[in-house]
This record gives sequence, C-alpha cells and structure tokens, in this order.
Amino acid sequence: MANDVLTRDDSTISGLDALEIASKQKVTSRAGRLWSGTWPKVAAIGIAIFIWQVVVWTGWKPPYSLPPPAEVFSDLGTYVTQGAFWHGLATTLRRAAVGFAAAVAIGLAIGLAVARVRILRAAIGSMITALQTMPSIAWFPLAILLFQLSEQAIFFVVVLGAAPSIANGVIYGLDYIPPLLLRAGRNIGARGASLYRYVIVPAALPAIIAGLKQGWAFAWRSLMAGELLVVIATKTSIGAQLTYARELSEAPRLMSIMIVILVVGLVVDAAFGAADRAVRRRWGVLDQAGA
Amino acid sequence: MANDVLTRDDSTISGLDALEIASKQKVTSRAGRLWSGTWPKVAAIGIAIFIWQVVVWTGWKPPYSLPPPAEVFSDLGTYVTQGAFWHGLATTLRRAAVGFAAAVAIGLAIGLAVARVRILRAAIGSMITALQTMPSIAWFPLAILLFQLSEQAIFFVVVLGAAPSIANGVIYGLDYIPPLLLRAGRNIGARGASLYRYVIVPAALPAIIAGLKQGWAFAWRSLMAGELLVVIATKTSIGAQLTYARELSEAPRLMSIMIVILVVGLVVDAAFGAADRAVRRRWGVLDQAGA
Amino acid sequence: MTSVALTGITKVYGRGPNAVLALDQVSLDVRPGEFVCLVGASGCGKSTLLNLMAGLDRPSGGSVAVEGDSTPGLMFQEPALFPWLTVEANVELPLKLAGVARAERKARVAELLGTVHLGEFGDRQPHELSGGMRQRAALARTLALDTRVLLMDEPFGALDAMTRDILHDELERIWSERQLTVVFVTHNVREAARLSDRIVLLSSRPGRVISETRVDIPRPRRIDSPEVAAVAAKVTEELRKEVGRHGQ
Amino acid sequence: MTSVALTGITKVYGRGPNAVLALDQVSLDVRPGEFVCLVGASGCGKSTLLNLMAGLDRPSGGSVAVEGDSTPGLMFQEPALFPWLTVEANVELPLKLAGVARAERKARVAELLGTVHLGEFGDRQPHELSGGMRQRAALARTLALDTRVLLMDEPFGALDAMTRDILHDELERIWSERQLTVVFVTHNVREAARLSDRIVLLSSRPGRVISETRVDIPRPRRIDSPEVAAVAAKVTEELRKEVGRHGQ
Amino acid sequence: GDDSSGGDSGSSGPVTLRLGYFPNITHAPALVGVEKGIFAEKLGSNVKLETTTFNAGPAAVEAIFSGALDATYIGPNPTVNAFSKSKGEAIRVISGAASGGVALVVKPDINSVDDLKGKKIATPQLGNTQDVALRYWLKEKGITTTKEGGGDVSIVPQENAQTLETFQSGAIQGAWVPEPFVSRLVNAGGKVLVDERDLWPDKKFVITNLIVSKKFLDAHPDVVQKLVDGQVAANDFVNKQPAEAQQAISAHIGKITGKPLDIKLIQQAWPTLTFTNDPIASSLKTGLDHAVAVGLTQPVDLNGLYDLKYLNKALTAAGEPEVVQP
Ligand SMILES: Nc1ncnc2c1ncn2[C@@H]1O[C@H](COP(=O)(O)OP(=O)(O)OP(=O)(O)O)[C@@H](O)[C@H]1O
Ligand SMILES: Nc1ncnc2c1ncn2[C@@H]1O[C@H](COP(=O)(O)OP(=O)(O)OP(=O)(O)O)[C@@H](O)[C@H]1O
Ligand SMILES: [Mg+2]
Ligand SMILES: [Mg+2]
Repeated sequence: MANDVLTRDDSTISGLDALEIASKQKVTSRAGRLWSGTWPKVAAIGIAIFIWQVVVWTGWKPPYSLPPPAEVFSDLGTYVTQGAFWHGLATTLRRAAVGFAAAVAIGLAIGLAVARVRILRAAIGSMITALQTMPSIAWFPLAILLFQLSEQAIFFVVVLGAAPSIANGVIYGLDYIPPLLLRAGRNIGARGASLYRYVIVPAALPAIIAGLKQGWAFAWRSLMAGELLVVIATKTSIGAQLTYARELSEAPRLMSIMIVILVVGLVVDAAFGAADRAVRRRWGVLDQAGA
Repeated sequence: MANDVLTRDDSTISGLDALEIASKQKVTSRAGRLWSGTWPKVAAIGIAIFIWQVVVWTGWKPPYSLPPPAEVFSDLGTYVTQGAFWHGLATTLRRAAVGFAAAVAIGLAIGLAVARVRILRAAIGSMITALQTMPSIAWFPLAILLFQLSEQAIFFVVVLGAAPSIANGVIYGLDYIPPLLLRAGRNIGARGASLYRYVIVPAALPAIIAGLKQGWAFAWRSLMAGELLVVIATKTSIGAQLTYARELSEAPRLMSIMIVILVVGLVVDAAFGAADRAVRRRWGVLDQAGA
Repeated sequence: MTSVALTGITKVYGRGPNAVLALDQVSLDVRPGEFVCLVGASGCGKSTLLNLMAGLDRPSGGSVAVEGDSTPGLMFQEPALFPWLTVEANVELPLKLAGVARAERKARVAELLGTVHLGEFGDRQPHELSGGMRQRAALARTLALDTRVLLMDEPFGALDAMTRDILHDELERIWSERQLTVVFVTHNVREAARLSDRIVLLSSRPGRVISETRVDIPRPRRIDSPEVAAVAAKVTEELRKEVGRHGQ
Repeated sequence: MTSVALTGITKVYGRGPNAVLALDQVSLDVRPGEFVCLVGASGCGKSTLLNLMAGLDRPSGGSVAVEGDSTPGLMFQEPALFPWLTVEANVELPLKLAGVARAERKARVAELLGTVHLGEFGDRQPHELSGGMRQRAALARTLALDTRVLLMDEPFGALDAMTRDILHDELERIWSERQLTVVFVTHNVREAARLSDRIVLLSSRPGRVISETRVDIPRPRRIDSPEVAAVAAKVTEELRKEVGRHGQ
Repeated sequence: GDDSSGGDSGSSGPVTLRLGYFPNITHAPALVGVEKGIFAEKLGSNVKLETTTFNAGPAAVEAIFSGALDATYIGPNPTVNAFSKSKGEAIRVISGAASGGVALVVKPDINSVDDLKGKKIATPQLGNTQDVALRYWLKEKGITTTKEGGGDVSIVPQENAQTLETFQSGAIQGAWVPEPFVSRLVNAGGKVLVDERDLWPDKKFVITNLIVSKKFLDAHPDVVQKLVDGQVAANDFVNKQPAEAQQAISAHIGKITGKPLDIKLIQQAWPTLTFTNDPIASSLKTGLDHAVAVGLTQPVDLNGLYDLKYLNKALTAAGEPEVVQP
C-alpha cells in the first residue's frame, strides 16, 4: 500500500489547476513580472503581423486592396509625425473624455435609480436595452435639431450611445448584491444616501467597472460616427480622418488609424484593468487564474 | 417609557426600505401583477409622446424637421402594412439571430479561455476591449476582402462588434466567481471540462447574461451599419431602410424605423429579462428592489 | 414595560404548496436590560425571529414593537462583513454612520478589535481571516453600534472554548455597562445558561415558544459551574423531548 | 502505512512585511481508517491544513502525501453550496461527476438527505435554508463523495446538541462502514473525544502540533459519558495552557 | 467564392457579372436598366447578372478592389481614387451615364456672390467634386476659403443627408450638392444661386460614370461589350420614355429603401440632369486641375483611365455619334 501513496508535487497538479495555483507561489522580481506580462502580448502581435505578411506574400489580393505591413507601418510613421494627427487625436480624446464623463454621470444616476425604484424599473427599465440598440446615425437628426452643428451634438450622440450601457451595468451589479450585505448595511445604520454610498455602490463596484468598460466602447464607437456630424475643419478628428481615409480608398492610412484606435483602446483597457485588479485584490478574488 | 415604544408597521418603514420590503408581501393576482408591470410603461410612453406633441405645438421647429406624432404614427401604419417592411424585418432579424449566435459562440469560447488561461489573458486579454472600440466601418474593407459581398461579410462585422463585448462579460463573470465555490467544485471532482460545465459557467451565468445583453446591443448596432455592405434590391433590410430614410431626409419614416428598432429592442430585452429573473430567483437575489 | 414585544407573530416563506410556516403565533416580551437566550432545533425559526425584530423582514401576521426609535443591532449568523473594507473599516462603518468624530472612531475601533482579540488584524481584508476571526470581526462591528437592543445569532459558534469564555465575560461586561437588552441565539445550552436571565425554547416547524426557563444563578457565573450545568441539563432535557416528539 | 502524511509543512500567506506564517513545520501522519480530530484556537491554521491536505493549496514548504490517487473529500468551514442548484442537485453533483447512474444517484441522494434530516427540503434552493440546514446539506454533499479520506472543517458547528448527537452516530457508522480515514476540525473538545481515535492540538501563530492525545475509549461512546468528559477535560486543560501562554 | 467570375472561365460557359449602383437619381440608367430588364436582355442567357447597391462610393471601390464586384456605376471622385490608389491597375471607365444635376442652393436672402461672405456653405465631403467646384468657383470670384473652414466663406463638409437638416435649422446658409438634394433644399425654402452646368463648356460635366474592374475587362471583353450595350440601351430608354423611366426609378428605389422615391421629386430634378453615354473625360480632368489649383490634391496621372472602344462600338451600332477616347 505504500506504493499507493501519492506525493503531491508540481507534476501531479496539472492543467488549469496548475495554472491556478502557480501564480500564488511564484515570487518573481518586478522586472520578471513585467516581462511575463509583456512577452505574450508581443508574441501575439508578432504572430498577427507575421500572418498578415504571409497572406500578402501569397499575392492573394492586390497590394492596393491589402497593403503589406511594411507599407502600413511606414504610413503610420508619417501619420504620427503630422500635426494633423496630434490635433485630431487631442480633439477626439477630449471629446471622448467629456462625452464619456457625461455618459458616466447620467448612466450611473439612471442605473442606480432604475435598479432600486420599482416603478421606474417597470416604466423605463426595459427601455434601456432598447435605447442601447439604437444606432448612432438614428440620433443624428435629433442631435442637429437640438444642438445645431456644435460639439454638443457630438456629446449628445456619445451620451445616448454610452449611458444605457453603463446604466445596464449598474442595474446588473445592483441586482446581484448579496441580500445579506444589504441587510447588514441597513442594520448598521446605512439608509437612503448612505446606504448607496457605503454599501450599494461599493458592493456593485466590480459590475459598475465592467459596465463602464462596455460603456467606453459604446462611447468611442458613437464618437467615431458622431465626429462626422460636425466636421469643423479647424478641428480635425480621428473619426473624420477614419472616414476620409476610407472615402479616399487609402488602405494604408485606414489601417494606420485602426492601429491608433487599437492603441487608444489598449491604453484605456489598461486603466480599467488596473482598477479592476485593485478591486479584485481587495475582494480576494484575484489570481484565481490569469493575472 | 411606554410611549417610547415604537410599533413597526407600514407607516414607519419608509422610502427605499418600504420599496424593498413591499414586494415580498404583496400577494397579487396574475392579472394584477401584469397590470402593475404594464401601466408604468404605458404611462412613460404616454408622457414621452405628450411632450413630443407639445414641442410640436410650440412650433419650435418646422414640421418637416420635427414631424408631429400623428404624422409619424400614420407613416408607421403605412410602413408596417407594406411587404417591404416585413421582408426587411425578416431579413434583418434572421441576420441578427445568425450573427448573434455566432458572436455568442465565439465570445463565450474566447471569454472562457482568456479568463482561465494565464498566458492567453496576458497575450490578448487587453486586446478584447480595444477590438470592442473599433467602429464597424473600419472593418468594412476587411469584411469585403474576406467575404466579398456576401451575407458572411455582414456576419463578420456583427461578430467583430459583438463577440468582444460578450467575451468581456464572460471574463468579468469568471473573475468574480467566489473562490470558495471553485474550490468546492474541484474538491467534489469537477475538473477540466466538467469544472466549466458544472461550476464555472453556472457561477458566472448572471454576468454572462449581462454580457450577452450588451453583446446584443453591439450586434444590432453593427448589423444596422453592416447591412449597408450588401444591399441587394430584392433583399431589403431594416438597416438599409434606416440609412436611406436618413439620406433621403424622410423624417417621419426615420422615426417609424426608430420605433420599430425600439420595439425589437424591447422584445429582446424582455427575453433577457426573463432569463435574468429566473436566475435571480434561483439565487435568491430577486426582489431586492424592483421586479 | 417591554423592550421588545412580539405579539402573535406568524411568518410564512413562499407561496402556494411550497410555503413554509416558519413561525406560528410567537409571542414574546423582553424587558429592558434583560438577557434572553433563544434555543431550538436547527431550522426552527430563530434567525427568522431575529430578522423580524430587527425590522429587516415583515411578519406575515402579528406585530413587532421595539423600545425607542432606534432599530436593534443584529449580528447575523454569517459574518456578513463587507469584502471591500478592511476589518478596521468594517468595524468603523457603524460609527461613521452614527456620526462619531474621526479621532474617537479610531479609538473605539482599536478598543473593539482589542476586545475580540483582533488587534493585529485591523488592516486585513475579511477574506484573509479565518472563520472564527471573521465571526469576531462581525461581533466587533455589532458592538460598535450604539443601540439599546442587541440581537445576536450564534455569535460564538465558530470559536474555540477558551476564546468563547473570554468573550462571554466581555459580552456580559458590555451588557451590564451599557444596560443593553440582548436576545441571543445559541445551540450551546450551557452558553445560554451561562449568559442569560431567561432561556426561551422554540419548537420546530412551525416555530412556537414551548417553554421558558428563568435562570436565577447570581452573576458572575462560570460556564463549568454546577448551577449552570444544572440549568443546562434541564433545558437540554426539554429540548430533547421536543426534538424527539418531532421525530427530527 | 499512512493515509495522509504531512512532513514539515510550512505555509506563509502574503508577502513582505504583511506575511503571515500560518503553519510552521507541521508533521502529521494519519493511519488508514483513523479518525483524527484537530483542535486549536481560532485562527491557528486548522482550515489551512485541511486545504493543503485536499490539494486545494500548495504548502510554502514541506510535502503532503495522500493515500491512493483520489483527492480527499473536504467539507469546508462554510457550507459552500452552489446557489444555482437545489439542495438535491447539490448533493447529486459529486455522484454525477463520479459517473454514478441516474437511478442509483436518486436513491443515494434521498438516503443522504434522510441521513442529515433534510428529506423534505431537497427541492429547495440553498438560500431558503437556515444556517444549520445549509451545513447539513453540505455534509450530505461531502458524504456523497466516494473517497477514502474525509476532511471535515467544523461540520457540526451550527447545529443544536440533539441533531449533532444524531449526526455523530451517523458519521461514526459511515466511517466504520466505509473504513474511512477522517480528519475532523472542531472547537468542541467533547465532540473530539466522542468521535476520534486521536486528538491533535495545534498552537497558534505559527501553527504547530503541540500535543497528541490518544482516545482509547471503546466504541460506541456517548458524548456525556464520564470517560469522554475526562479526555475532554484533559485536552481542554492543554488548550487553556496553550492559549494562556499565547496571551490570546 | 473568390473571383467567382473573374478569371479562367473564358468566354465559354455561363459568366456572372456583378454590377453595382446607388439608389440615387443620378444613377438613373442603372436603375432603369435593372428594373426594366434591359441589362438582362443585352447580356443574354449566357451571362448571369448579379446586382448590388451601395449608399456611398468607398464600399463600391473596396468591392472592386477585393474582386467582389466586376462593374459599378459611380461618381467621378471615387473613380479617380480607385484609379490612382491602384496605380492605374484596378479599373477602367467604360462609359458615362449622367451629367449635371449639381447646384449651389442658398437661403433666399442671398442674391449674389458677395452675399455669401461670412456665411457657412456645405459640401458633401472635403475634396470631392462639389467641394472642389465650390472652392474653385469662389476662388475665381476672388473670395478666399481655407481647407479648415476659414476665409471669407466658411465651407463645412458634411453628409448630404445632414445638409437638409442643417439647412433647415439655419446652421448653414447654403450647399453645393447634387440631386436630389438640390430639389430637396429648394423645397425646404432654398433657391438655386448657381447651376453648375453653367460653369462648364456645353453645360456638361460628369456626375456618374460606369467603371469595370480591369481583371474582368481582360477576362471577359465580350461581357463588357454587352454591358455597355445595355448601358446605351438604358440611356436610350431614359431619354426616350422619361415618364416610364421615372416610374421605374421610383419603384426600384422603393424596393431597396423600403419607400418609393416621391415621383414629384424625380420630376423636379429631371431637367437638371442629362443622361449621356459620354463620360465627359475632359470635365474629370478639369475638375482634378481645379482640385490641384485650390490645393486639395496632388496632380494625378489619369492616362489609361478610359477605355471607350466598347462604348463607341455600341454607339455605332445604335447609330449614335462616337465619343472621343481621351
Ligand atoms: N487567504 C489568506 N490570506 C492571508 N492570510 C490568511 C488567508 N487564509 C488564512 N489566513 C491566515 O492564516 C491563519 C490561519 O487561518 P485558518 O483559516 O487556517 O485558521 P483556523 O484554524 O481554521 O481558524 P478558525 O478556527 O477560526 O476557522 C490566520 O491567521 C489567517 O489570518
Ligand atoms: N428565504 C427563505 N425562503 C424560504 N424559506 C426560508 C427562508 N429563510 C428561512 N426559511 C425557512 O424557515 C425555517 C426557519 O429558518 P431559520 O433560518 O429561521 O432557522 P434557524 O432557527 O435560524 O435555524 P438554524 O439554527 O439552522 O440557523 C426553515 O425551515 C427554513 O427552511
Ligand atoms: Mg439560524
Ligand atoms: Mg477554520
């Protein structure tokens, strides 16, 4: 029976379990951790570019249809050294920030109200998803009607795009707060506003962050469309440049702008990711699997 | 001190607390419950239409710019009795269903993999949000390149729009599974696929449903744009009709289509709502506040 | 003069054929300053009763009246700590909500954590604590409440005997200092005899009050004293009869 | 011949200045078929030790060896029921995962729920149960596991004395029928003396084995028998010394 | 399938011709040709016609580039883009389709060029034909404009769909746009200040022409000939039976957009358009020169863009005068 005894060591904990446990044990240096977080990204990007290059080499499509990586990166190089790019990026980012901030305020308010007030939920709860599905261009006429050709028209479209998504995130988060925590909160004296402040919002925070992330995606996409609403030529923008690149059939430029959009997305995701990891560490649900 | 005694009855539990407790006690008939769920919606819609009508009466904008409700509803009446509408709706709904189904399959697979496999997460985790922010039109050239002018091109755009959102929902859901439940699952013999099937997926189901809802909104919006990719005269679609109503500045028709989109959104939301309520009832988190 | 008065309380969970009659016509008066222990078989409705007293749920029938206009503090059967707050912040929150000044708050929190022997763990998150430590943190949070009535649902269930004995003394001290009214649920009949003025025995499904035992042993008491053992034996006997009758 | 062998186990939680040394050089051999109880102050590392034995966590140092190639079944300190499954389905899941046929599964589940007196509550969701009922459901789920080694973390902590006594008998019966090896954590020293072959006492921070007590009382035992009381008194004394030494 | 009709099938066996066009009045020959079955008839039973519509040029160009489309009706701007971006490889213009139909519509209180100073005028897109026309015209009148919307007259590029809204709401005071937006703006209280035809020799300039992918042209010259035959026949129909053509246009647009285009609007726009098979190559070249002049683009070599031998063959067969191959 002694042979029957199993010594649990590294080799016997395999697969996902190993992945799960591994992280807790490895004590790595700061640089080591940075590297282990970076190389898979670099590898993934490298593989993607390699496949792209191979497809180009096969001559599957003419280069004016599918430009080779080298051409795109050289265009990207030109693009990001132009003033137009930086001005456009600045304009777009500013609009994104302002529009998203407004959407967050409105989305949070609506979400918190709808989730907790029965009559509001019955009245407009189901409207939120419906509004979320409304494409941005449907709002353009209304935006112009209300705000003429001003930046507000853009914000209007962005807010209508993002706020429902954020509100839905908040509602979801509030719906799944463990009842015990709500009861505990009320019992220790949190009522009304303080219940929101000290219990409801922190308890729903993970879901709210997830909702904000989805909301950001909606906001950004709405902005890309909405920036065509008001092409104030003094203010070039990424959204306008994207559309023009397409209208002028500038495939390399279009792809350069896509890369820029991806990079912006990555940066924003990193911010959300940091917030999320901070919350998960606190809640003790970090490192169940990946970083 | 007898005066000091407080009898807790309905009048003393006020505000949100009352709202929270109320639902648990009210034993209403089926019809009564249906009515209490319906009248706030009807009232909300009524108020919205009334405000619209009042704005029209003030003559703030000319009627060709802001058509009165009566005109829109009469156009809606014409619209929904046309074959073009029903064919368009059928085409669009079919595309939405197929595209969304594909997006769900891909989004779930990616989400489950990325959330639990450390190296995948490091490699492409942050790419997901970045992809989500990519506007649909940026994908059009690639869609045409890969799928020519076929329905697949539309599905491609829909999937690229919706799958990242669904994957993000899944990742969020998995990240917040209480570690205790995972451990319990593994201890009772769930490993690998069965851990997913019996523990991970059900535990993350609420978040997955929320992610699917967000994904639906992305899918639908992408579809509205993507339907312009392939417009065959014999196959009209809601997306094409929406764009052309706008391009031809047919304000009443545009609003009719918006109403149709809202109705579709409401129906879909009702389906998600039912699923969500079923889960919440099981988990014992229903009726913390509104229905 | 009552601190908590339950009159003909009935509580039904669910509807239709699945409905559970958790409490049936329970009446109970607790005098101000009284220490009452509730005992009864698992699932007999003790937690339900505390929830009703705390106003967190509404009875299906009957009425609950509580002294003063403050709600009773309730220590739940599970720790119910807020996972997003450190232990310290969890204990501090009731004080913050009551408007206690910052400096005083810090002092009170330190004192309370000391009382439950968690002084070194103030900066930890709840998930970093052991089961018993969480229960003690929850106790500290409940004790931070400035209420006249304290409801406690098996507060020492996850603690070793030594720690529990120490906390019995602490609880008794606080009870008499603050002149609290305490309703205390426990499965440990000795604990009930050690702490309470009166032991109320509930039957199960439906929950009813089936006997009340005055505990007149002079304080301070010791849990291993023969008097406590005698009372415990008597209550145990009754409990055994009740459980036996029920075929539990 | 050992069923569970711990050799020089060390467990550190966290890093840097906040690190907690939960277990320090714990060695413990459990014979096949042995019933071992772990006692120790709250927070001394008992749950940590069970987690390590169950392979749910990895020691910072030392090694864990378990008989056979099955992992031990672990009943957690919290019920850890799956909220999306009914009580029945919770108990059925381990059987399903072990590939037991449907009809047999149903029969086993009914039997197990009967054992823990939850026969009528099979179709309920966990949130509809009382604390003690949840604990019993978790017990049934653990007993549904077909493992040679059973680890139990305060399985009867939330139960009244009567129910617990009945479950002591049931556990003892199952243990001897299935020839299980059991490692059982409890705060109730009498319970330990009632059930175990050996009582292992842990010190706290860091957790170390400080004494082992053989319990040679012939079975069947009764929890209120003088022999059990004598063993309990001895262990309590040791525990008291340890806690006192620690200034806990 | 990739290039399903492009390459190897030669002239034998059934060939699929994938034709694109816009549901727009300036694409009248295409709409009528498809609706009335003129193309189908001319292409014969050996050629399968597949039609797709686009709402804007870029997708059509992308489709041609990727081999998803063989031929399309399209405006002059995307034509130039497609030719220059592919370094002359991707496309050829094989016929014209329509001319005219562009005007500067302004608020009624604007009566002269000078009144435009300080006003906002919309164009469909920065650097497109109308945008260039407006800028060049203003430049000739001595009025300054800048790419950024500054200068004496502020030019705001925006989608045509939006122009109507902004014109009505007063955010812009005029727009240089193609039909049917000219008519729509007029109906919304605007007046035509400049009819672009008046700025061109013979009052003719290209607004729509027919392009074909070079690959398809090389593989199936016979099919291209039939397509051009169809185009000539369609234009013939449009010009000879305007009432029936208008009806067909309205109905066909209705099929695509879900709502038939108001026949009155078609009738209103009709006189401003000329449906000619001549691609008016000179106007395209001149337009490009103007674009260079106002600093919106670099010179582009358009050599080889036109391949009009099929058109001239068709015209000869139809007994009409040939056009000049530039
Ligand atoms: N995840 C964790 N992170 C950090 N510290 C932890 C963690 N889990 C346990 N600890 C610490 O390890 C020590 C032992 O905890 P453990 O849960 O094993 O105690 P225990 O003996 O089971 O106590 P109890 O009887 O109260 O359940 C405690 O000091 C606790 O604070
Ligand atoms: N939310 C609920 N829904 C349905 N039934 C419930 C609910 N909460 C409690 N019950 C039922 O009410 C009865 C009493 O439960 P309660 O929690 O009050 O018992 P308890 O006396 O506290 O038991 P324990 O000692 O096990 O904690 C039980 O039969 C339980 O199943
Ligand atoms: Mg209870
Ligand atoms: Mg423990």
